[in-house]
Parts: sequence; structure tokens; C-alpha cells
Amino acid sequence: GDLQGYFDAIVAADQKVEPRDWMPEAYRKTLIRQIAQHAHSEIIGMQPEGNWISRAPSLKRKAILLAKVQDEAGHGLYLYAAAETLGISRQELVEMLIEGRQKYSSIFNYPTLTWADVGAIGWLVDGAAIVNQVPLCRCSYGPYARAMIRICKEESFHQRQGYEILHTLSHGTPAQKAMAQDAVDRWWYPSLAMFGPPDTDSTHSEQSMAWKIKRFSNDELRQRFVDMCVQQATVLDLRIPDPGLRWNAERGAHDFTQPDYDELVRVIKGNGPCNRQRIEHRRQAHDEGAWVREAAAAHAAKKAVINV
Amino acid sequence: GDLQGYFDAIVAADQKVEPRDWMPEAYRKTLIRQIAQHAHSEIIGMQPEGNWISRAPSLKRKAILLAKVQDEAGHGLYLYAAAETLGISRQELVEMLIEGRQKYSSIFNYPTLTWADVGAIGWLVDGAAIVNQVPLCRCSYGPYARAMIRICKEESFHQRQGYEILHTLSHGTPAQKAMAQDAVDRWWYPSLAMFGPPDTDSTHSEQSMAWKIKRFSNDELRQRFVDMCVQQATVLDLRIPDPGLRWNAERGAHDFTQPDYDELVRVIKGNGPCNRQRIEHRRQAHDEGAWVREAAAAHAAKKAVINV
Amino acid sequence: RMTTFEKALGLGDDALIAAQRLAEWCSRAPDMEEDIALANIALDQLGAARLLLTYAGELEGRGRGEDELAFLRDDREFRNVQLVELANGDFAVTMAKLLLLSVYQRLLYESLASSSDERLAGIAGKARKESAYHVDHASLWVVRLGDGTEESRRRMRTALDAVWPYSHELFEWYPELRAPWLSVIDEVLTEAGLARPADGWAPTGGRSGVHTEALSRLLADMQVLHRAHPGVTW
Amino acid sequence: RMTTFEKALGLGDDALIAAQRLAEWCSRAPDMEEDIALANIALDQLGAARLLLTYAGELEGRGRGEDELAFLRDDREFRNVQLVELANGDFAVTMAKLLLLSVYQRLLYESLASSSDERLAGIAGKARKESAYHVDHASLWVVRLGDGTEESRRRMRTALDAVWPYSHELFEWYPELRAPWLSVIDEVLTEAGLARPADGWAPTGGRSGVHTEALSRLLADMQVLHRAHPGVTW
Repeated sequence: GDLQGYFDAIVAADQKVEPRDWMPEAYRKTLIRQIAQHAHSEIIGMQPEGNWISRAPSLKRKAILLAKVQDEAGHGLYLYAAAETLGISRQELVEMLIEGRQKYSSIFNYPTLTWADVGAIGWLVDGAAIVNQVPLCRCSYGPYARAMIRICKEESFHQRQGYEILHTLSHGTPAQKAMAQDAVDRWWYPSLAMFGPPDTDSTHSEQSMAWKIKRFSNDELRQRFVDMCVQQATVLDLRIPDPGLRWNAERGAHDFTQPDYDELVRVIKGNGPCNRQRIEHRRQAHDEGAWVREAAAAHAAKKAVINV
Repeated sequence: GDLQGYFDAIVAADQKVEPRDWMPEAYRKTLIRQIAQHAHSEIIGMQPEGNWISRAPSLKRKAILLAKVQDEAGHGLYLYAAAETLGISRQELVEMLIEGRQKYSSIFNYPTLTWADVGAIGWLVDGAAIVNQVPLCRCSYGPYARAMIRICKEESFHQRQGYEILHTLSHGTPAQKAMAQDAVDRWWYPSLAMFGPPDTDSTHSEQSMAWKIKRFSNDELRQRFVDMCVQQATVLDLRIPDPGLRWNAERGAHDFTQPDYDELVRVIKGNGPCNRQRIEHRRQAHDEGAWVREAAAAHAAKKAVINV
Repeated sequence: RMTTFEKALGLGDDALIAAQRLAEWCSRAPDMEEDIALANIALDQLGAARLLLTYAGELEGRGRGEDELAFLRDDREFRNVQLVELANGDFAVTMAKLLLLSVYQRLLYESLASSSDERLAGIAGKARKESAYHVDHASLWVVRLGDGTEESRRRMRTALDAVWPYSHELFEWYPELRAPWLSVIDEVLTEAGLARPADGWAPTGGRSGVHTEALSRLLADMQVLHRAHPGVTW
Repeated sequence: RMTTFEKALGLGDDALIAAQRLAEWCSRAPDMEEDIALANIALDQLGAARLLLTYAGELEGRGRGEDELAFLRDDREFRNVQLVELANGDFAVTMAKLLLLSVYQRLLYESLASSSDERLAGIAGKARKESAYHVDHASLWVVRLGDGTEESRRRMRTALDAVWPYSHELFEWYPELRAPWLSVIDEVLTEAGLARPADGWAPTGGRSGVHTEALSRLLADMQVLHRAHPGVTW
């Protein structure tokens, strides 16, 4: 049809699809799923790092960490707003998260055991997020692309902060250095798994590429991330816990050991170390805030009547 | 009447009034009030020391403290049982406590700020309790007197443990010694106030003496306590925070500064540092346990039906 | 009257402990916008605390910086008012505490902004603007909750009654601020349809290091990591 | 298979952390009798922990006693199963945890009581009798709650589902105990009218020092005072 043709032309021309534009239902659904999952990840992602705000070892680090976690809430807000342009409400999305009907990034189902984990999340998890997200700044859907531009700018700031935490630890006392290495050991493979299953197993990917939602395959992005980390790990003086890691001159890239995709599937299905805890935390905050939200609505309604 | 005469004779002969015996209504009421207040004090008294169980600085001290707080629950149980012989149920008493209609010892409305407070409570508060309670072992009401015998035995054990904590601290590092002195500084006057208002202002006392519920006046007991502490403080190498404290050879006792009885009245009336917190803690535990008690009752009822 | 060192330390401790409590809401607020707002206020308090404690350390002249003062003192050495260390309770308690505190802080920082001590005046000049936002935010919620549903009204009233006694301690150092403070508070309570609680019990001790049992637990958590690695860089 | 040192350390940590959690109930139990009972069980666990950790320290031969092991290790060095570090939750969760743990401990101590290591056999011989009481107590409550009111039944079922996955870790070191353990548990659940939760997710890591986020917070509280005064006598 005409509408489909117009949509295809916009995508082909690398222009942006906007909320007012006609779009295929599958495109809309794919975007809602992806943006919601992304928004949920920001909101759930507040928990593992939030776990260390009260214990941050200096006031400066406390301030930086609190601001970072606050930024994540902000990202969640932009992204829910982007999803809302596709005709779904934030409330519906939040309920789907709490009821487990929509996913969030599996990485946040691992516990933060030490302060160094805050550094490792910044360096590795935010690093992987950036590699994933930079191409999304050119995504065909306008509101999502614009949200990503803003988010990527902040994420790279966060990544540098995490890198600095690890750098300080790895150049500190032996206990600090051991803490940093331990964190990298635990977060390395889960970070690799953030890029999703290998291309051979990846569903959704081909259509998303055609729609220019996705620009690179999971494996391409994973490789880019590994190559980036190897170089930074040297400066950090921390070891990437992969005995199979080596430069492959022929490919012009590093060979590396793949993460355990069976574990990834288990975590996605709900059986990571913290899945239950993360959802329960969110559900509890949501439930305990219900009377406050109701009060705000009741007050607003009264004011509206008075102002009529 | 005959009954009154029989009662008077028992009391005069220093024999025990037992639950089956007739007794004046005022005697019964006085005893209920006093025993209940005593029981409540044991139960509320679990909180200030319980505050340090999780943080006790050695496993041995943790075990001793936990056992002590457990003993207090046990004392509460004996005392509620003694009160029940006077025709009132534990449930009624617990409700009167939670609703603020019956009192407990004001001393437990002060906070435990450091580990040394656990020592000071043992030494001073349990010490004062013993001075108060030893005469109660000869109280005219049998069940109360027998409960007190058992309690006093354990209390003197507790007092020695508190004394040992302070002794260890005062012979430890300067920081430990300062902690011990600070605790004694804060607990001294509230402990003196445990004996109640001065005899000139004391209500109830005269009748209680006549009934042989009480054997010594508030001021007599307070003096006994001061004299006991002065000697022990020397061994502890801790200073009693009273510039007016000195031996009076004529009286054969120490002169000392009276506690601030206005403060005592304020605390009794509900305005001590922790009154609200202590009652709220108890109320919350009681409320949160309601479903458990109901379940136990429901299960027992079902079992009873089956066994019929 | 207290020295500038004591003043900077006490007000710095107020801000630090308030920040610590507010940050506990992170990822737990009633909605996302409020999560961001509470983090903002916590960050403001933390920022003021850092400036005040740094200055206190300099005045003391014993080489203690903001981190030594924040992480290496016991509760008996903290000089904050008890109001800020009280548990967060529900959202109504948190808003009641924030209202009482931030109106006081705004008046206090306004007055200190014209202090002859230029350093203190500078810190106060920056903090007063932030406090004005805190007052607005807390007032908004006290009015919303007071005027919202039956439940929110009950909770707001209970919260106000519970924290009111702790407001007296705010004026031990600055008695002259109580009258203007009361007039701002009264205005907010009137709009919220809430009665001002009666004065009576006035707990005290924070300014001389006698706190509630809550503070040592807060510090155990706050200081655990810093203390586990003495003298290192973070 | 693990060394006797690792065994004593792991079982000692199980008992210590269980004691710490149980003691949190002190002054908070549903009634006074239960307050006393929970303190009793906590004291038994603490007693076993002290013997086991003391023995572990001797086997290690680096001069660490029970207090050095309890108070000067980080959570990454603790070897307890995750089951014991989980938050207490409501009374049903606590009883579910206690049932799963104490049945295991009873079987374990029974088996260790005939160990060729006489010291361990002695400790286990004492602890098995205490465990038998813990099993009785937990069973009694699981049955009462499972058979009590609609609410208690709902809570008991939810609690059991929540903690069941953590039971798998108990058998990482002693797989042969799972069959007899299941048969005791099944008997209790049958009497309580509760279905045994399905096996599935089996969290792991405690025995190698990878814990839940709860443990480091528990230790921050437990160790704060001891760590604040290094090397002193208490």
C-alpha cells in the first residue's frame, strides 16, 4: 500500500519515522518491546549500584554514585516517554515489568558483592551498553534515536567513572587490587552475554536490521566490545579472566572465549542469582508508593475542580 | 470481718498470702499494679540491651548477652504468671502496657549508645534492681515472693556480667576506658532515680509497708545502693559522676547528690528519650505476631476437635 | 555561643546525615519523578555537607578532611540534630522531616549568607538557593498528602505528630529563627488542612553527641568500607 | 572433597550466621515463649559455631581464634550456605529456613558424630542433640502454620516456595544426605498439608564465598564494634 511504501522510503532514506507516521504493526510492537526492555533495564539497574550508595567509601564517590543512579532513573523516564509515543502507557509497562511479562537486561540479576563491583559495572556493563547503544542513536524511530543520543552521552561519562574507580583500586593496596580483579572476574562473562545469543541463534535480528532498528549483529558488537576492553584492561593493570584471549592478526581482532549461553538462557528465564530479589524490590516500592500516588491524584482532582 | 482478720494475721506472722486466700481488694490491686509493672519492665528491658546483641564485640559476649536478654523474657513470664494468680490475664496486661495504661521502669527509656552501656546497665541498673528486689523475696504474697527468689538469683549473675564488661573496658585501651566512664556518667543518675521519688513525696509506700509488700523506703534502698556502688567503683577504677559524693562518718553512709526528680516525673509521664520508641517496638512485635498466635490457636482448636 | 568550628561541624553533620537518609529512598520512591527529586535533594545536602565539613576540618587544624570527619568519628562525636537521624519511616514521615528541616536550613543559610565569616557566607549563599527548592518540594507533598485521600491525611498527621518534638532541637543554637520558621510552617500546614502539633516533649542531645539508637546503626553502614581499609585512596 | 579445615569453617559459618539471624528476633517474636525459644536456638547455633570456628582456627594454624574468624573476615571469605544469610522475613520464612537447615544439621551432625576426627565427632555429638530440638520446634510451627488459618497457610506456602531453592546448596558437600533429608521434610510437609515445592532453580556460591547482597550488610553490623577497636580485649 501507499502507507507501507512511504514507511519503507523513509527507512531506506535513513530518515526518521515519527509518532504521527503510519508504521507496520510489527515494527511498532518490536519497538515497544525493545524500548520497554531498555527502560526496565535502567530502572532495575538502579538496584545493584544503589546497594553501595550508603556505603560508598568517600563522600566524593558517594555523590558521584548517587548522581549516576539518579541518571539511570532519568534514562528510564526518557525511554518510557519514547515508548509512550507508540501508544502504550508507562503504567502498563511498569505492570508488565513487575508481573514478569517483559524483560530487562539479565546483567542486573547478578549481585554487587563489593565496592569494586560498582567500578566493574561502570567499566564493563556501561561499556557494553554504549557499544550496544551508539548505533541506536541512528535508529529509524525518531523518539528512540533522540533519547539514545542523550543517554549515550551520560553513559560514557558513567563508564569513565567506573574505569576511574577500578583504576584507583588497582593502583591502591594489594587488598584493593584484589577486590578490583575479583570484580572483573565475576562481571566479565555476564558483560559479554549482554550482547545476546550468538548470531546463529538470534531471533528478531534480521527483521530489526531491515527496519534499521538494529545496525550490527550481536557478534559484531561483542567483538567490538572485547577489542575495546583488552586495550583498557592493560592500562587498568587488570587481567581479563579468559585464558583463550589473544590477538588474531589475520582477523585484526581478538579471539576470545564465548560466555556460557546456557547460563544466559537460565538467567533470562528467571533463574539468575537476583531475579526474584530485583523484581520483588521493584514490586514492593511500587506497592508501598500506591497510597502516595493516589493522594497526589486525589489532590490534583480537587484542585482541578476548584480551578474550573 | 473474719476474713480480714485472718489476712491480717498471716501478714503479721510473716507468712505468705496465697492465691486461694481471701485478700483485701486494695491489696490485690496494689499487687497487680506492682507485679505487672515489674513484668513489663522485664519485657521492655529487653530492648535497650537487645540493641547490642547483633554488634557484641566477641562471640563469648554475644552469647552471654543473648542469654541475659532471654532471661529477662523468662522473668517477664514468671511475673505475668504471678500476676495471673490475682485474677487478671497476661493478654489484658500486655494490652495495658501497649496502650500506656500501665507503666514500666523509667530506666529503660534511656538509649544504649555504646557497648559500655550494656556493662553499665548490668552493673548499675541490675544492681539497683537487686537492691529493690531482694526485700521482695520476703513479700507477703507467696507467688510474687517465690518468683522474686528465682529472679534475684539470675539478676545477681547479670550484675556480675555487667561489672565484668566495665572492668574489662576500664582496664583496656584509653578509648575503651573513656567508653566505660561515659556510660557510667549517663546511667548513674537514672539508676538512682529507679528507687522512685524521695520518701517525702512517695505515694503508696506506707500502705505497702503495712502489707509487707514493701519492706524499706525508697530513700533507704537508694542509700544502700549508693554505698554499694562507691566501693565497687573503686575496684572498677571508674568515677561516679557526683561531685557531692563523700563518706559521712556520722551517718555511716555516703552523702550524695539526689537525681533530678523533675526529670524522673517527665520520663514517667512519657517524655523520656525512648518512651515512644520502646512502646512502638512492643506494639509492632505484638501486632506482627497476631497472625501467628491466631494460627496456633486455630490449629490447637482443630486438634482438640479431632481428639474429642 | 559556639565557635565557628562547632557551627560548621554541626550544620555539616545535619546535612550529611540528612543526605544519607534521603539516599536510602533511591530506587524505592513512590514514582520515578520522586526518585529523581529525592536524589537531587540528597545530593544538595551531601554537597553542603562536604563544604561545611571541609571547612570545619580546616578550622580545627588537625588535618582532618571531609572524609576523616565523615567516616572516622563515632556517633558520640557527631553533632547533628536528632531529627535527621530518625528512620525514614513512610513517605509522609520523610516529607514531614524534610519540611521541618529545610525551612530551618533556608532561614539559617539566609542568615549565614551575610555572616562576617566569608567562607561560611559563601557556603550558605549557595546552599540557601537549594534549600528554597527543598522547602518547595516538601511543602508541595505535605499539602498533597494532607489534602489527598483519607489515608494520606491520616499518615501525614501521624508523621507530623511523630517528628514535631524533634524540631525543637533545631533552635537550640538559633532561637531567633523559631518565630519565622513557625510562620512558614503554619502557612504550609494551613494549606494542607493540618493542625500544628502541640509543643511539649522536646528531645535534645544531638548537639552534644547524645543521639538516638538509630545513629550508630546508620554510621555502621555508612562507615564500614572506609574503615575496613585505613588510610587508602578511593 | 574438602579438608577438615574447610569443613569446620563452612559448618561453623552456617551456624554463626544462622545464630545472628535468629537473634534478630529477640524482643520481636510473636509471643514471649517463642522469644525464649528462638533465643535458645540462636544460643545453640552460636555455641556450635564457636566450637567449630575455634577448631577451624587450630587446623589452619595461623593463630586465628573464633573471634578473628568471626569478626575479621569479609563476606567473600565466609563459607556459609546462602540459606542462612537470607533476611528473616516474616515468622513463616524464619520457620521455613529453620526447618530446612535444622533437619540438614541433625543428619550432618549425626553422621559426623562417628567421624574418625575425634574433635569433630565430639562437637557433632553435642550439636546433634540440640539440632533434634530445633527440628522439633520448626516442625511444630510449620505444621501449625500450614494447618492454622487461611492467612498462615498462605504465608507458610509462600515462605516455603521462597526458601526452597536455597536448600540445594546444603547438599553440595553432602549429597548423600539429601534423600534422608527429603524424607523427613516430606513427613513434616504432609502433616502440615503443604506440597513440597518443585525443584528447579538452585542458587549456589556460598561455599566458595559468593553470597547474596544480604551477607555484607549483616557483617557490617556484626563486625562494626570489634573492627573499630583492633586487637583489644572485650
